[in-house]
Amino acid sequence: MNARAAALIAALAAAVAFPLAMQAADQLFFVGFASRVLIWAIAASSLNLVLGYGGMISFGHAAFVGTGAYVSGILIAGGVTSAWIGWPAAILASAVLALAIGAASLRTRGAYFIMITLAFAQMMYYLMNSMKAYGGDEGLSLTSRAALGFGLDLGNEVTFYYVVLAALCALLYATHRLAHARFGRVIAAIRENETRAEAIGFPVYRYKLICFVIAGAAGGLAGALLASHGKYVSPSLLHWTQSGTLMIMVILGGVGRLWGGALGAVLLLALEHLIAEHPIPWLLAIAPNYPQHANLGVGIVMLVIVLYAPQGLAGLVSRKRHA
Amino acid sequence: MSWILILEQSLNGLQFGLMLFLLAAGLTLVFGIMDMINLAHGSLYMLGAFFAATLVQATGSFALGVLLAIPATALAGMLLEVAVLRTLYARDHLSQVLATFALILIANEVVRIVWGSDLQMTMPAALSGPVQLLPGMPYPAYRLLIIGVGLAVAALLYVLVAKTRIGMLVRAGASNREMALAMGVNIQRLFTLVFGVGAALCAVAGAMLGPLFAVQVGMGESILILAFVVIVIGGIGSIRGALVGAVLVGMVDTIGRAFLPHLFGLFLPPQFASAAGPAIASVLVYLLMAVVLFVRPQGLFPARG
Amino acid sequence: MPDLLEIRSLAKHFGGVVATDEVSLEVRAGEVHALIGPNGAGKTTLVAQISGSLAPDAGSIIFDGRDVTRLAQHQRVRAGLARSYQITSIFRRSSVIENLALAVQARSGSSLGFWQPVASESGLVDEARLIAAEIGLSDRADIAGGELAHGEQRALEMGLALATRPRLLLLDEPMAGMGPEESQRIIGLIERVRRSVSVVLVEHDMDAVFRLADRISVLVNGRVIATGVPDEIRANEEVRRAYLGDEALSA
Amino acid sequence: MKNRLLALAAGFAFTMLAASAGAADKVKIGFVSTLSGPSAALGVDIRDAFTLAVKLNGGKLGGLSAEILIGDDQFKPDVGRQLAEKFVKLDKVDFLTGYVFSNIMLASIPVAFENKVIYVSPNAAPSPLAGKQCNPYFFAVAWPNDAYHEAAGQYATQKGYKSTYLIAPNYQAGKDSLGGFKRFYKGKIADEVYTQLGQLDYAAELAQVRAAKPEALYIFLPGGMGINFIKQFVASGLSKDVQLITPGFGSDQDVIRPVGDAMLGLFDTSHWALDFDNPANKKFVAEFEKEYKRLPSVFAAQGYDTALLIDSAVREVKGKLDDKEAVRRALKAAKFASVRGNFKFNRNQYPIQNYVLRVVGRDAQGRLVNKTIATVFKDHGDAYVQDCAMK
Amino acid sequence: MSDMLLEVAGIETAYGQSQVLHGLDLEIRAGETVTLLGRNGMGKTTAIRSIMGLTPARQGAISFRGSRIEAEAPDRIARRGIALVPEGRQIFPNLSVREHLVAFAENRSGAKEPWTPQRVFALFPRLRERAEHMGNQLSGGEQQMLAIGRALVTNPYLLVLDEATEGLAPLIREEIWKCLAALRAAGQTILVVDKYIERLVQLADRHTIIERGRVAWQGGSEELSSNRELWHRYLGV
Repeated sequence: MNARAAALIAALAAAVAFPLAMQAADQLFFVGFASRVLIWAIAASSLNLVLGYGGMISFGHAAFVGTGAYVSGILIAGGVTSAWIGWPAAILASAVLALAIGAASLRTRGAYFIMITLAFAQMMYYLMNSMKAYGGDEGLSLTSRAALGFGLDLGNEVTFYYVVLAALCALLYATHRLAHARFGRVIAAIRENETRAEAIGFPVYRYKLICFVIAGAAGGLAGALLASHGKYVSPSLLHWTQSGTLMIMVILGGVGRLWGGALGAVLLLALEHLIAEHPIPWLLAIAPNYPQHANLGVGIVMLVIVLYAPQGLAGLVSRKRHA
Repeated sequence: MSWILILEQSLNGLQFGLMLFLLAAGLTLVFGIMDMINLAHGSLYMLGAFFAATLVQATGSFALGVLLAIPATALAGMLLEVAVLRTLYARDHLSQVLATFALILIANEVVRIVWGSDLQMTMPAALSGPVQLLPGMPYPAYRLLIIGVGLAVAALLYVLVAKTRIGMLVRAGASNREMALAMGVNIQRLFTLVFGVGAALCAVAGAMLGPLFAVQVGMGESILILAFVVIVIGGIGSIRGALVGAVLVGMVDTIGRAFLPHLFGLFLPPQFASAAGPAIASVLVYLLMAVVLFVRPQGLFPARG
Repeated sequence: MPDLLEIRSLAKHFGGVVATDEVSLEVRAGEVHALIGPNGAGKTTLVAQISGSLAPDAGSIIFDGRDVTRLAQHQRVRAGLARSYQITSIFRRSSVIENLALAVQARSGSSLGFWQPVASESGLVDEARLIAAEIGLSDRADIAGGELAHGEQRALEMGLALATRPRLLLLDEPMAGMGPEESQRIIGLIERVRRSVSVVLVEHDMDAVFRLADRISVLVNGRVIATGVPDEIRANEEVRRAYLGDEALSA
Repeated sequence: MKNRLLALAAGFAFTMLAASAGAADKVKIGFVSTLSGPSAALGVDIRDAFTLAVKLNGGKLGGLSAEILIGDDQFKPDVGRQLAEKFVKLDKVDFLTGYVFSNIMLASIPVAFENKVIYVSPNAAPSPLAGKQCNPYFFAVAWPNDAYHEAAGQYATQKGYKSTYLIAPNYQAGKDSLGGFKRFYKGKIADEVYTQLGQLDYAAELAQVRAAKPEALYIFLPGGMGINFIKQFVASGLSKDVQLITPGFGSDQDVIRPVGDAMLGLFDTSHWALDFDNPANKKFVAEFEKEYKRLPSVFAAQGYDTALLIDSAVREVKGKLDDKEAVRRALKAAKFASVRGNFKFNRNQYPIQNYVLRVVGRDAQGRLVNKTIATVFKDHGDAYVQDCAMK
Repeated sequence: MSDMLLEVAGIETAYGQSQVLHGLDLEIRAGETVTLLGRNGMGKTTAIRSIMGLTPARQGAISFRGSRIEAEAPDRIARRGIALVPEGRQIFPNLSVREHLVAFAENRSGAKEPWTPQRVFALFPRLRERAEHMGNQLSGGEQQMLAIGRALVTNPYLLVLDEATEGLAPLIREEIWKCLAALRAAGQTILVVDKYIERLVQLADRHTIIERGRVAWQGGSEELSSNRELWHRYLGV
């Protein structure tokens, strides 16, 4: 067994043991918190698929997460609680939306592509805001989480955690397979040299669109899980700053690296929590309100990373390893 | 639906469009010359409003406060450009997006630390009432002022860009940066200047809208996306495109919100009309963008041939 | 010899500037057809229109009896029309074999494989090795494209086009920026591939052009002013005036 | 890299565990409200009055030392919900309180209900929670969402306005409010418009109002929305032709401060006013002004009462906060001196109380204040209690 | 050496890995007209880009009027008094003819009778006729005149023309030659890249032939016009 596999197994074991430990310590809050982190890890990993693997700077990923959340939420609110219906429906809806947005925006390039994905996502935000039937700007409160059957109660924080963990592992494994399969090679080739990929006979637009749709669908899954997790869906999930936060996660963790999205989500959310909940005494003495300005720290860290470590933290680590 | 109502809503749309133009004009030049995406443009709008609110209070004069806020914001914008943005020109769009997104977070928190999360800004008492535009049609004097200021700034900008040497150099830089360099144009300095002007325009918009809306942290974030829509419609790098796009977006948005639900009510069952009307109205500008994009992928007035 | 490629009245404008103006020419099966002309005459624009990366304003392109004018570039590649670029365009971070295997993959079946690792498809790599040998890069097979010497990159550039198994190869200045020894290598390569593939060659190196070409077309200001075998072109007065220079008349 | 990550995770888990050890001899209150943005003045007033009450009480509630955890929902339901989750599950608070806006509250308080934490509402009291969805863990201290509007509708009927134009934000409280107004208003509704929550520019709506030519205009626009609306309403010149009526909070101190003289003569309905003549109110108004150098708003009065209510209940159960039934009974008894005078809880745990008509005028020092004119309703409850299964 | 205007010594320039210049030398004295000849792809345009700072040389030195400029930014170099008439003309599509001339008008060399937009209009009356037209509305010949005019109004010490007659109709080309002759007569220093050697030997003082990024031959017009072997060997004529 090599070091890589050992580390992987250790990480997985820690992830599996975590909720049991927290349960024993009567700290179920952290199980719920960890589930939220893992769901964002799924969302960030799905963005990484299009941003990192596909090289498309999509700035509207929140639209797919939000759409998945809404579809799943609307179904639960309407009495269709089965996850076996709700989650595939969410994935499908996000995929269809990604197909529409992708088909329009992939016709453009560079700055235009960024702005247009951004604008279409914001359009979804306003659309959900004005949908009175689904709560409008008030959002949609759900009475229960989705139901999975098989005697698994998703209302139980620990069960829910394991389902989310399984979903994340499945997504990462699928991404790993995809990256090394024919499709992944084509996507990597397009990212590296789009002109040449077209010139050796790949229908570039079509492949990019497929990649965009897969990422959107995976984002929809994250959304469906979020809806169940918080039992609440609101348009703020679709706001463009949410897309920006997802991007921050991906960059923080490492663009185009398998673990990048997940790592970034864990780091960002853990950092936010630690800053807000566990103030450093000496810093508190200088700046009493600093925990309320956690975003200042996030912003500065981001700026420094972008300016000095564009490969993200994963890049920093692996660069050291190579050295 | 009376003509007066339509006229009044059109004025409202014009007023909104002109303010959008002020934001989009600076943004589109930054795009055009440096091929740089600057998300932090909305933060300058916010900063302009906070400066204006503070200075109006400090000086006790609305006009003086606003006039002082403009150079202050311009200076802040130029400082930002020299300190951070300059290093981003040569970087890819992803870096620019992330770095300027980080700047939004930083700007929000800095403003929160310095001023708190919001400030009150009152319009001058003399303008807080209506003006009789037509018989039976009073219109808020302050909104007329906004329209006036918007038109005046647009005209000033037109003169600056179309008639002055600086404007010619800016246009030259926007269409062919390398050739402008080879002709001896100091693009770096020119760009700092353009950035300052863009920030000043932000300040005008922020200061004028401050009393009408609210001077608060995050105020630039939603309007920034609309400014992007304006640029996509107008064409990157084109001031004329920004003006046409902004007025178009302002009109379509306001008119759509005002009349679309009623229009739907004419030929749709009421319960459906009341649900679909506002929903469609709220995304009308984005649909407009999609249509323009489909017909003219480079926008209405692309700056590059 | 039948015509493999037939271009009829191809026109392209950029704003007010005419890039190709009613260009018509035929490329016969099996020939090396050189395209020469001064800078800005529209050669690269013409190649782009033939390969499909640029849509013409008017005119048609018939390849092997089939109208391909409206086909996308990737469809033309599948029909057997491949190109190389004036400025080297390879996958710089991938190895030579990976570069070539990708091009092989592009023409061998669907690439909508999401699960099976490419590495398990030995056929792709085997064929990539064959092509690497063909372009003389066998001993550099595992080097990343970006780390090759300039001449090797140019060879890989051609190899990528060859790997799609084209029937017509569009070579846009394959010898751009090369020293004499490296140029010889590319000339040798073209000499080898011409046995199985027809070639459209855009090149400024007149030695190479006159050595390789079966026929030559001269493009000036977006128009074909002459087509013929090398001796005819050498002797053509209009060509000499327009391209080789007024001065050549008195020479 | 992975090992480093593991170390990080372990450290993270450890700090969490370390933070969770807590003492049992105090009362923990989770207070979440809108403390930033244009509508922040409301939440700030509630918070200031709440903490003032605790301070005047020597830092205690019901004899136990009080720990108040304060969170800002930033006017965002998801943020409000996350804070509730944290206060309830991580900090394990005894009471949750604070929310101003019903949409944020509705998104957040299920967390409290599920974990058997009592939510004492200092403001929002939406109709569903008064009727079919009434909940033993929910206490509305202020007034049922409809009440002000019912009173306003009653007043508009009394004044004989023939047509009234209605505007409210598109959320539960908005719908409740206009429903309440219509329940007691007998004239014609010119139009009923729902705007976006948090909307700040009302140019389009004002143009529509002008075109509709109503006699009166009733708006339910809390916080910054109302401030902007009234300013823009006056600027549009409509104030000459159309009588503006607002619910009590719509023209209270938080609105009067930024809008100024334009407010003079505006009518509104409320369950409380600065000039209420009872000892508790006199003390509250005086202490609040002394502490914060401004006059309290109706929201402040509600926050103050909320603290007094909790104080009375904790005292009643002698600090045994784990006996949730006893705490509930003690809350429901409402044995404290409210600044609004007499009030009691209905069986749905919503208040039964009086509502008065107020007008904005000047006090002895020339300041703009609301003055009580008349009582509109006496011992008024709500229309939904019949649907509540609770006894 | 006091009248030495431009001195290029051993510059090496590459685009990425593709090295184009391999130690190029070039000298221009004030008042001279010098050509840069060679077949396509031999590095003429690259040499000019390196002088202008657009593609900086990796090795070697460039001095202009006694100052080292090889590390300077293009705009700084231009303001020192080198004006470029670039290959492909590079007219700004969104500036009118008049604006092209007004925007860059400056007396950089402190000339006694400086070039002004008016003088350019007098030189090229066709431009005056089209003064208000936008750059993208002009014909190729008009664009070429404008590109020269645009360079002249900066009143440069050194005027650099890269393929200034490329793709022009013979009559227009003739007009450009006449214009260059007039400029030379007025004392303007000129560096010209073109392929009409027959005309260049009449126009220029000295010639430099580049072959694969190095100077293959240098000499005067008489030498060049008498040595047909050179024409054939290096220029493909």
